[in-house]
Amino acid sequence: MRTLRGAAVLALVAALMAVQARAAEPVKIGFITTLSGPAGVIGKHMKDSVELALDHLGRKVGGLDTEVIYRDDQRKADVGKQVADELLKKDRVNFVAGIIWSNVMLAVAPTVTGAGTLMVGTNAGPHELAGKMCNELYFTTSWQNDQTPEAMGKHMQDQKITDVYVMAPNYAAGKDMVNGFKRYFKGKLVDEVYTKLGQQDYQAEITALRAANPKAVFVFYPGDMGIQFLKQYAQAGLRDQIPLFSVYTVDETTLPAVGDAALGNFEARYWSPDLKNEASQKYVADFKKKFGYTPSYYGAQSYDGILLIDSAIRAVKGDLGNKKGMVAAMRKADFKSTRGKFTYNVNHHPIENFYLLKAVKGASEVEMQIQKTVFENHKDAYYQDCPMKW
Amino acid sequence: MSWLLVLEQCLNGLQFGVMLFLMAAGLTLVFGIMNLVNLAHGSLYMVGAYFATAAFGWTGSFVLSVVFSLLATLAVGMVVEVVALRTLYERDHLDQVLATFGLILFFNEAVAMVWGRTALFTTVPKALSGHLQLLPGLRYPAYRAVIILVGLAVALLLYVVVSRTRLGMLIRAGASNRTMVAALGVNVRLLYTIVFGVGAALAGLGGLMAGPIYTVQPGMGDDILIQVLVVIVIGGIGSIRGALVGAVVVGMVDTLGRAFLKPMLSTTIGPAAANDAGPALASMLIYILMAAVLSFRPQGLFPAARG
Amino acid sequence: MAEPLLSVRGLRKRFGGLVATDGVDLDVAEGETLAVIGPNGAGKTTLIAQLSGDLAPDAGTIRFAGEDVTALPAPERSGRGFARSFQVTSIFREFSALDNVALAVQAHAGHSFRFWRRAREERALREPARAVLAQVGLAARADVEAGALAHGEQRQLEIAMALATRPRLLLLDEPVAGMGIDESQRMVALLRTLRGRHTIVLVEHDMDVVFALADRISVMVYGRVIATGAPEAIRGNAEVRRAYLGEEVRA
Amino acid sequence: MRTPRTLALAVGFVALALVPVVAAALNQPFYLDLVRRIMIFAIAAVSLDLILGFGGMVSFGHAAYLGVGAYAVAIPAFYGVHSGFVQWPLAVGLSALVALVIGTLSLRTSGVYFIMITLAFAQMLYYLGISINAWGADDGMRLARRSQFGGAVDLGNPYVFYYVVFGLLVLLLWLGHRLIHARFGMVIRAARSNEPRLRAVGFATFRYKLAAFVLAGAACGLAGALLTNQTEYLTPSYMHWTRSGDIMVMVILGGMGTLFGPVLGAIVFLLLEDVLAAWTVHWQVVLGPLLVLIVLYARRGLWGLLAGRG
Repeated sequence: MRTLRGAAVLALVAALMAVQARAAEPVKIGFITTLSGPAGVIGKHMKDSVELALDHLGRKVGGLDTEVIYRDDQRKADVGKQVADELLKKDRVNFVAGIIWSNVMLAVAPTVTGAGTLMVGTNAGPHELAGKMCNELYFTTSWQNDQTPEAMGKHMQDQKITDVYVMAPNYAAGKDMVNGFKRYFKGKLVDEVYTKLGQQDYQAEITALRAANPKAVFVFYPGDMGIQFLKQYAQAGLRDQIPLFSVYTVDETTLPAVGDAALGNFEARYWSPDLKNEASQKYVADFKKKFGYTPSYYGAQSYDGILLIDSAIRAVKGDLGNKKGMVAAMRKADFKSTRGKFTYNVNHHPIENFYLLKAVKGASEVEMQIQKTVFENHKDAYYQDCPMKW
Repeated sequence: MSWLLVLEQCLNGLQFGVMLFLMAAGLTLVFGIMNLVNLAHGSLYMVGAYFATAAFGWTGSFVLSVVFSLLATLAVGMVVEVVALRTLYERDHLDQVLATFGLILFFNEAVAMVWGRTALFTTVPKALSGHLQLLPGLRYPAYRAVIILVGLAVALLLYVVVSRTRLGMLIRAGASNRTMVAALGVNVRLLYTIVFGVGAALAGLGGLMAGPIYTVQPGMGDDILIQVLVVIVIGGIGSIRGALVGAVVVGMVDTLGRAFLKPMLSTTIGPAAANDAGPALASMLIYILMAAVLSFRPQGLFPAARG
Repeated sequence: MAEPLLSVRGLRKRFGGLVATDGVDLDVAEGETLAVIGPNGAGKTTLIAQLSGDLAPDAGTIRFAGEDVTALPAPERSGRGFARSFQVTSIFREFSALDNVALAVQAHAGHSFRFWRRAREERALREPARAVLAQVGLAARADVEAGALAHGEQRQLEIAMALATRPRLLLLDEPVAGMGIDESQRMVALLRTLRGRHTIVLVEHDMDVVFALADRISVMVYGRVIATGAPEAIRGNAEVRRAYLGEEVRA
Repeated sequence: MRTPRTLALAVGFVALALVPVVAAALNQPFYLDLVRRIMIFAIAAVSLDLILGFGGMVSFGHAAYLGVGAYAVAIPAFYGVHSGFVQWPLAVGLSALVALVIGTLSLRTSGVYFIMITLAFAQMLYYLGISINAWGADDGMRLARRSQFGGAVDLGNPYVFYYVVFGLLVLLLWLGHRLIHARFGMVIRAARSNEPRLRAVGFATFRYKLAAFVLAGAACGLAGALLTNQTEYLTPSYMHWTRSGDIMVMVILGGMGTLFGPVLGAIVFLLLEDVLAAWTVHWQVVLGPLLVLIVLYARRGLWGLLAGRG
């Protein structure tokens, strides 16, 4: 056993030396997302946006030759962990980025940071990583899960809306969303209903909802659940009767399938394709030109992720061994983000604006339109649990 | 809760049950006659939904899209039967489960390659988008009412075909004694291909009707497949009658469980606990039902003659 | 007459509308060979299945050695000395002939929750199995895969498996079915050696076999026993001739 | 006929034993992780094969025990109990208990009904898992530390962990080898071959099948405990029905009713997945028909092919 440990130590030392010696070599970024299966559509949005970011940077991130290795996590935590190990130990990437799902992120992020590699999350925002488990090497370009429902809660509170009916799938994120909502919404809740994860038919719940006769409905139904719920809500004739407020339910990945059934829907979000700033407009225009469809926030934050890495490498002048320098640079968020200028909180989560969006009839199809700013420079609720100081 | 609400939830349960029946009928026929466990049945449901959506895009006519989808799914089913499944009839169920599991992977990915992974847009045809006033105080979506009617019509049609026609006689005979049917000089291979195709078309019918209310996307058939398997196991594999009863029972139990379990629990164990236990229990309900049925009747409610 | 070893009263079994056995009464004395004959569909195989415990009767009782065994499942009846052969050859095809018989020995040699010692090296299982194989004339075929044996040999193997459980009562369902003349004669010779040493209930179509082996014969028609008696008496029974033997002759 | 297999076996074991050495020499520690994960699934596959291949019980819910074993490690860890001496026996015992309950109810059925009822139980546990908020629900739980074995064994060391998994796999294969040739194994295999006959010679088959079912569940529970340690994470999706399908595919791909077939199946399936997935996002369109072909033309699995025509 002792000789084995010796061998292990030797191997580690050799690996570290190899990394050191390759400081001037090209930068390698491992990008993990879900590419196969139904959720592969989100992965496609993210991957296409990474490609666009590379185009905008002349295929050189931080001025170095760049190789991005895309890996599929199949939406499984253990597969995500395995591809992360592969990226770290076999491909020896300098950065790992991506990750859609909270559970995959919770398995992957500690693996990456534990190996001394920088991790840039571009979607999942589990509260653990914003609070107790925050890490110097972990950044996110998206948000903490709760921030978005908090924005919706605040908006509805501001509007003095009451008698709200709440629905979400029966799993951890669903309950987190409702908790985030309730952190700012203090009005009367008619009922809280949790449905089966992956449920297809909501007719029974919609029937019960109508019988309860609320003044407003707040839901969280990501992906195909959202498509189904919105269609059935509209088909039940409730669209014109009870206003629907949602988070992570209507976006550019699902809008094409929902169509008119989304009209009039309110969403809260930190970014929308119609956001008026130079970086965002350039991103949206070039994205549509190159890929022929409208980008989503999944894409925008992935695009940002590459730009964040770019800013870090430039700050250390290509010295990829200088992790401290890169972390310091990333904390400045010194790049042209699609959301406009923002700052990082102590826990490496963005302090950013949140907007109220509404689904409206656009030129040819239904699109999301920013109505107003709900939060300016909103911090997540967990940063005080994060022991990091800087 | 008013009795009107209960009635409406029962209609919802019936509608879900009818949807399950359309899938279950084909699956149970194929099992009863060819002794084939076809996990890829959900893929045919998906294919039906995709064909209908695509055809609606080309023609703009709902009726044409229905006809096209039915024929196309029938054709796909027959091709799959001839190419892949025919050799599996004499194999044990394990081989069948595995091979058709492989077909699921193939179909999900093939659909994603052709139509992309983004869910497709479909909606209820204009003529059916309204509501029916069934009773004072009870309005029901027209489209869902149509689903119920179509499902019941199919059930009736299947009953007539199976019990009154020569094809039905062969089907019944085939379910109980395969060699005898062959001895009658019937082209068994062709019979099998046709039956499989019809089963596929029924699944396609389920899929095309589901499209406007659910999501048309790769893998859409997987979850419903598991529920349909529960249906035919509860009903008794190989029995059309069992499929109908099983489907309605499962549809009702699932729907009513989702609708009333939580309110009922909250009166006994309190609202907070009910909020945790209710949804969890509701999602397990049909599996609990199945385990219970099989504990008392290991062959389901209506065991096929072949035992 | 002392109490019979096997005593059946009012045995009834229906399948849907079909009555397979309709109130069957039988008594078999210790050491006796009773043949049950009857046309196809008379309910003979159903009777054997109920006697062996593979089918539960709808009504009636089965008493064995003074004990009511009606409710006992097949394995427990085996433990009390029942053994059977099947109408359609039923063996462990992937195992060697010796394994087949050794399994039968194993069933009656303590429990089988033994996870370590190789069963094929247990002399307590292999030796008796070899002896029984030799008894039925398969000693030379011990290591052949059972599925590869000739049809007649497979039937012999079935008898061997039944004997290996040291039965008091043998239930034989058409032991010579599908055999050639030679094979059939060998089987009859084998069964003849068992007469008297075991109590036997024999279902058989082949009248030569029946008359060669039976001490008494019961005739079943449409689920009922219409006559029971010594072979000569049955041969002479007009009702039996009309219902059964005549038919056989014509066929 | 035996030679190619014996050779393959020897080469295979030496290769598995040498993976860490080679990985260290080539400075490619990733392969340590990859092969370790493969061996963990090999344990699960071998355990399934005990009932599926040898016992003829087609359980479509075997991933349930993977999940139970995983929870048995993660839940104590969540409450601060990191000792493997607690977690691992708990994983084995708890999955045995769950298998006892599921088996008692399921083994009354047979054929497709058995396939479906085992699937149903696994689905129940899956939905239970995603509903329990205290234990992470759908998100699952992170394992703060791998199981601790005092100072004796340090699973944090990838090489040590590798040899622990390797040792357990070899142990399982050895125990399995003894078991299938012992009295118990003869009964189980005979039950697959011809259950009515087995009952007729006097075996009350139910209790033997149930015992095999419980043993298989227990072994798979151990695989679950290893998998959480490997991933340092637990999610209820370990119990999803597609996971049961995957394990079943490994068994049949490798060759059911053999001890080493499932190991080979796990190796080929997971390597194939890794290679194909890196090559195209549409890898399932290749894997699917491949499965069909294997079922149609290589019925005895890859291990059977190694034996050639025999």
